[in-house]
Amino acid sequence: ADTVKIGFVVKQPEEPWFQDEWKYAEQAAKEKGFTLVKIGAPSGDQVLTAIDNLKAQHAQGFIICTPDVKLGPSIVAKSKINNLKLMTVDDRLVDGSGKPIETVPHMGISASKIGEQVGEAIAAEIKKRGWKPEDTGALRISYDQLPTARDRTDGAIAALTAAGFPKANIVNAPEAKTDTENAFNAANIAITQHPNFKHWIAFGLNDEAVLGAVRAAEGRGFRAENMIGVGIGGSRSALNEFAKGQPTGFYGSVLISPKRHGYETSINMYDWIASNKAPPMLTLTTGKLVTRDNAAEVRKEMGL
Amino acid sequence: MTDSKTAPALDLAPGSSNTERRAAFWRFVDDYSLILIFIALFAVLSCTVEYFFSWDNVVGLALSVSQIGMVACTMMFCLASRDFDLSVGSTVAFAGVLCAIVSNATGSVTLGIAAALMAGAAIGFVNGAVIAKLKINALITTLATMEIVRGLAFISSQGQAVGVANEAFFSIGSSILFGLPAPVWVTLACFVLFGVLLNKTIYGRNTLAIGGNPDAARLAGVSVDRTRILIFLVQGAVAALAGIILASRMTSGQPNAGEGFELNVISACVLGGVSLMGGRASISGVLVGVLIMGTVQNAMSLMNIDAFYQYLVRGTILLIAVLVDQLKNRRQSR
Amino acid sequence: MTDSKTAPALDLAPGSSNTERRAAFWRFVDDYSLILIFIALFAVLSCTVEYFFSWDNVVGLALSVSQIGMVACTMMFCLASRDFDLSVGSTVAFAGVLCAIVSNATGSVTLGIAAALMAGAAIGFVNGAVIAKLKINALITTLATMEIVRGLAFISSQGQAVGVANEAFFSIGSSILFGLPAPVWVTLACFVLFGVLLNKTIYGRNTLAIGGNPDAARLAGVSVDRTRILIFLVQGAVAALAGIILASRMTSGQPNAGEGFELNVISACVLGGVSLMGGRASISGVLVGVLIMGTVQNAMSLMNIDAFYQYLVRGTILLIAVLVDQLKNRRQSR
Amino acid sequence: MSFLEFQGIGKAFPGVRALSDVSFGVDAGSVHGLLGENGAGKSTMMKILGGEYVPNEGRLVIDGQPRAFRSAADAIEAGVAIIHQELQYVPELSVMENLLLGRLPTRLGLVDRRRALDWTRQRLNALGVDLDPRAKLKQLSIGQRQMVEICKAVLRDAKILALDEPTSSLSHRETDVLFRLVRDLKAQGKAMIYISHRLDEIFELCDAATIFRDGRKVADFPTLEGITRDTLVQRMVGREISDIFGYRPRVQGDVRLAVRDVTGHAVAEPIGFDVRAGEIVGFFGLVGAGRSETMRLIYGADSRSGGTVAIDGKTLRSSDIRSAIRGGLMYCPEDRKEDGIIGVRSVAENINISARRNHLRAGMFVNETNEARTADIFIERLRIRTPNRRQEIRLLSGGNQQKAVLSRWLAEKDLRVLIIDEPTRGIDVGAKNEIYNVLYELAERGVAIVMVSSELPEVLGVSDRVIVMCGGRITGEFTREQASEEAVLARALPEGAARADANTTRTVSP
Ligand SMILES: Nc1ncnc2c1ncn2[C@@H]1O[C@H](COP(=O)(O)OP(=O)(O)OP(=O)(O)O)[C@@H](O)[C@H]1O
Ligand SMILES: Nc1ncnc2c1ncn2[C@@H]1O[C@H](COP(=O)(O)OP(=O)(O)OP(=O)(O)O)[C@@H](O)[C@H]1O
Ligand SMILES: O[C@@H]1[C@@H](O)[C@@H](O)CO[C@H]1O
Ligand SMILES: [Mg+2]
Ligand SMILES: [Mg+2]
Repeated sequence: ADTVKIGFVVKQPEEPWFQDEWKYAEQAAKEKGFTLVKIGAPSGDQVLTAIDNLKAQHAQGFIICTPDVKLGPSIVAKSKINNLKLMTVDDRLVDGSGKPIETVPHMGISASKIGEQVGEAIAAEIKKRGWKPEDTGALRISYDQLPTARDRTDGAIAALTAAGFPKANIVNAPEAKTDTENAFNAANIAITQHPNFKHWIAFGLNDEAVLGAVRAAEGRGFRAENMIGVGIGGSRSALNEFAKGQPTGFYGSVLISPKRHGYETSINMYDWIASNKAPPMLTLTTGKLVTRDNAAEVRKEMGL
Repeated sequence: MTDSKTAPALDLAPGSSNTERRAAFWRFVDDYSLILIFIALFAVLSCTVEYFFSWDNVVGLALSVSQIGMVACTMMFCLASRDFDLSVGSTVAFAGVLCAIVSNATGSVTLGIAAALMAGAAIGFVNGAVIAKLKINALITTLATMEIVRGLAFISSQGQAVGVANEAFFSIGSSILFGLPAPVWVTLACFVLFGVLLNKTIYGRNTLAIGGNPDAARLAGVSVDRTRILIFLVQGAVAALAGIILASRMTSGQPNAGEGFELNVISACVLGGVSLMGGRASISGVLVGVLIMGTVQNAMSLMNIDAFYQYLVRGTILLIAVLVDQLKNRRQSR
Repeated sequence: MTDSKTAPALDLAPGSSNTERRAAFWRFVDDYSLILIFIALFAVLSCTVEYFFSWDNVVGLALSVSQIGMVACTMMFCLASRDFDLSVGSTVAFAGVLCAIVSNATGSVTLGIAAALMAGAAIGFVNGAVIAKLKINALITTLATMEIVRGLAFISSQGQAVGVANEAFFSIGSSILFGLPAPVWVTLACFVLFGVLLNKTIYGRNTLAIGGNPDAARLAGVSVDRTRILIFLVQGAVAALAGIILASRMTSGQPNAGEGFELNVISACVLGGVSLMGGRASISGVLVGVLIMGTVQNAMSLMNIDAFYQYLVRGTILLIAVLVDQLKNRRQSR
Repeated sequence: MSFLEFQGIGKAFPGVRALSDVSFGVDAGSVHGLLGENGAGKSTMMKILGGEYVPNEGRLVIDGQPRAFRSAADAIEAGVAIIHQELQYVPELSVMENLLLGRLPTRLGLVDRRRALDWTRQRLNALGVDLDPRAKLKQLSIGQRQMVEICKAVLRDAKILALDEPTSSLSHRETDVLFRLVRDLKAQGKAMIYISHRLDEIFELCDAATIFRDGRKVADFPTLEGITRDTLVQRMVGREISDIFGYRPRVQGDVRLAVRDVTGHAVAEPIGFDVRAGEIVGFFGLVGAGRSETMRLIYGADSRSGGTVAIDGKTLRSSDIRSAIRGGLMYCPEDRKEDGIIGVRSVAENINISARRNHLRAGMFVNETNEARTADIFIERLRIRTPNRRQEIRLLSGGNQQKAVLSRWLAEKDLRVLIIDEPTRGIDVGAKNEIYNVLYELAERGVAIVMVSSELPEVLGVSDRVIVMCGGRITGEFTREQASEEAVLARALPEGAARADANTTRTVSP
């Protein structure tokens, strides 16, 4: 028989998260002795090109985190035509009407769930510090151009309001690009607009967004004791903050484990191809809040 | 008027037939240097990269450059007339979204396509009119419309991909004719059409003249403004066509499609020898420019090159390709 | 040699004092039209937008354009000499990363800064040398280095933000002098320095001459190649400086910083009246170009304009600004 | 041995041999004329002297030292200054900065503007040139720009000065200034090369001359004493041209072009005149008289604020070049580099750009065979020196570019009115003669011709009628019989200046 060849297509190859997923997928490939083809596909047409490319090099299946979940129908159709087995990771495909495509095995996180975790963490910390909600402003560093980003921030808002945080105190700060500098500028203006707040909280689509908000708040005199920022990802950006001598306004980050996502999906796909053992249709992983105090342990626990 | 008694005054390049043959050889190399580079690249990759030289892969490669290829044809006109268009990427996205919305609303794919094409042409017309009539710099104008049209795409779709209900729509992007996918045929048709337009028609010749020297062209009776507007209008329509086909391939119109598309298209053209100073363009050059860009990307995926190192390779190849092409000019000057 | 009896051969501008005064007025409007536009814009926003005219906001605005402002100064030289540089965004990112890495490795922030500046200068030197000596199109060259340098940023950081251990580093970006943050001072210094360089030094005058007519400059013995290389080298170093300051402000070097930075910088310059055809530039124009771009973005955020509609507003304002500025040229050309 | 020696110089471009084995010497304290047909290789030789081109064979010897220039800077270093045929100035910079390009004075690293201004004013004054040092070049007329170019070279205080057609855009008075300069420099012992197609200038200025033909030296004249004009022409073009203008009288028809009350930029009072079918009307005036501006208004290249233009009684739409062309009115512009040629396109393209609309297939496809034929006809008829019709026109010599631009209009088949601005600027005697013949032929076919020219002999020699302009208005009109040099010039000079200047005007032999 042919040697097994599996594609691993991700939407943002530069992002550390996906670098890690790839790293753990490589680990699986080494253990099982299959070939892993890593392709970055940041846009819809590149996804289609990647699938063609996989077919051309005789891969038998692939795992994908797509740049847009609405590409679902065309990815499903294309892999069927090209006779490739398909699994999704991180983000789940949806059909034309927005419902998840349940025929495709998926392992991932729900964007709104992870957002909710952020919201809950912040709410808990507000309570602990005993801030009055009316004195507290919330920075929603938003990037609504990206559907997952919107789902995450909306999740956080849902959890915050459920915990009694006043909706009126949530300030939308749209960033023009998803880097720290743009988040900084967005947050800076939002703070200018609301001189009345004594404390600030911040959330966004990833650690970089929250980091920008934290830096902006620092510039305006809101330091660790008056700022609670919680990111998503547990990336180096977050760890750098925890490594600083003094605590900063970057309180924590919801860490999701690239290890399971990268390693397990690859193993599942291999078994599916090699021994026709179908993978579980749905595995949802959850994030875990890491803070200055527990970051090292949690990461160790997760095998990172 | 034909008092041609007096012998042609000039005995040019006395040279023997030998030097003539050598000159002819160099002329050939000059004219086709990029094509030769591409053939060499293709040959090397075929021998060294597994699966590269397979029908599946070649079709995949063709498909991957089909959108860029279409728009590069019209961008060639735009650059040849000394203009510049950054708005094509946004137009691709907006046309896809609009086509999906209108198709869903009316239930007719044809109407959706018509609406998208018309919107594309309208965007192009606005670009052209502002640039030609109000004399605003093309870079700024199309940067502005790039933003505006991207905004329209987000607003009309509310930031979400718009799926299409009518399945007939998908066939545009996925049907196969004589072994090749439909988008590839459309792209080939564009190359033929715009090649003929450039080289054989007054439209193309006027475009080159305008790019070469707009003032002189105007004094020679070329309707400069009208031609420039037409160039942008056609460019808008073709970008919309690319957007429709892309949406069909992806089965939904996506508002953030085509980001960075404009730079890829312009690079392909410049790589293909189109001068940013206007007046110089060749369709075969643009075709090769598009193919080189696509091939490099394709081969890197096949060779499983690390994502970070792909940046290095892409940049280096780009440099080498123009550098080799440049050698001819060095030989020519002085 | 001094038989200057014969009436002045050429008589420039006869005009009465009245027409002269009118001409002077128009010359003033022409020279400062963009500044007037900006002042008007600023005044209107101050009256209509809450919090706009507050010290905090103005400082925030200045900070938000400080990186763009620095690099716009050198981009002005680049455009004025008829060149183009797309690699600055990547250089910003790479310099930030490198500075962080070297600082951590050596424990010395100074060494980190020196390494980053030198790397930036080296990148600029390569750009300049390839463009000037190998005569490769600037767009393609800097597109290639943009890719390559971005790749280097990712590779050296392994795609991760690089934190800096030494806290002294953060003070570059966050310390306040006489009420203004240090980065704003640096940017102001750049404007003064490059303004003087452009208008008062041989370097600046040669740059304009090269952009205005490269052949004329070369034939007059100006060392065209050397000047062009120097322009790119300085540009690289200043981009690196911007990257260092950005890293300091963000307290880490991030490999994906500065994406799209180059287009913002170039737009600001063009908005400020720098001609893409070379030979024309003014430092006050560039300053205003930078400020207009920053102000519009700032005001939109203050007015809570929806992210999607911000695209529309940005595009429209850009168009209006150049259009108004254009009116003067229409009046000038009879 | 002369101060400057060209020894066995050869230079080839792809497909073109521009120079083969040319040797001659130029003495210090003398002006050496260089003559030859368009494309004979004169400018190429100057570019070799200026370090722009490296010769394939041969060498330069200056003051006994062999020299191999690698760049323009090398040549400047060695004391060579060149005034190029194609003006090389920076339009956005001031007169002062253009004059001091590459060598602005500095103080503490900053440009010393004051010193530069003083220096410029003083030197310009000394040269008798009145130009505002602060004016930008783009604000000056072509003639003034050429003057700046001349001063730029002269002010370098070089030992060797080469002038490649310096007078092509100059009026009489500016030419006088230039000649005075050249004589002064000669007296100072400079070695000078002077290239011109105006033979009377050669006779007036030069001590010696060399003639080029097809890239070879065909004659050397160590002195011009006793040499006749006919001898030079004969050696240059290889045939006799007894009367270069060769005027032929012809019958004139009805009024073809009627210009009424045209006003617009640079026109001081409404302009009106008629031209009959078969008539050639010469427009004379000094630089800046407003002739070119008037013609651009008539053609529609600039928008006019009033007045009408009619052809055969049919009024043209205002400010619309295409309607002018469709009505049979064509305009050949004076500034070939800015308004004439499309540099990066082929000779054939440049010739056919307008006329090809008459030969389209299916309304849009160009007729390539027809275009090739048209191009070849003119290349032969006007002796355009080019390896073939596909050559990019910017690679042709200046005069040959001019011929190609002219052909563009001559190729129009329903030409009714031709306005032709400085038609023979930079054109050799042989080709001039040929162009005049073409004009006569056109006139004989019934075309009404307006010829704007700053060369008085040409205006007098070719026109049926002469109209004189000065300061944006028509100041005189003469029939061929009435038109004498003195009468025409008197009307061309601004009032007041007229008397003072009338005596100092050079006499020009036709
Ligand atoms: N860079 C070039 N490439 C190709 N051919 C060239 C180039 N420069 C000059 N030539 C050719 O060399 C020949 C000599 O040209 P040159 O300009 O020296 O003529 P010239 O004697 O100055 O003519 P004119 O009186 O028209 O100015 C011409 O045939 C011209 O087309
Ligand atoms: N772009 C310009 N800016 C300022 N002045 C100009 C411009 N173009 C022309 N002029 C001026 O307009 C006047 C008329 O110029 P025009 O070219 O019509 O004169 P002309 O009689 O054709 O002389 P010639 O063409 O020989 O210089 C001149 O004084 C000239 O300096
Ligand atoms: O894009 C995100 C990525 O950043 C990581 O958080 C995993 O989920 C993906 O959707
Ligand atoms: Mg010449
Ligand atoms: Mg004139």
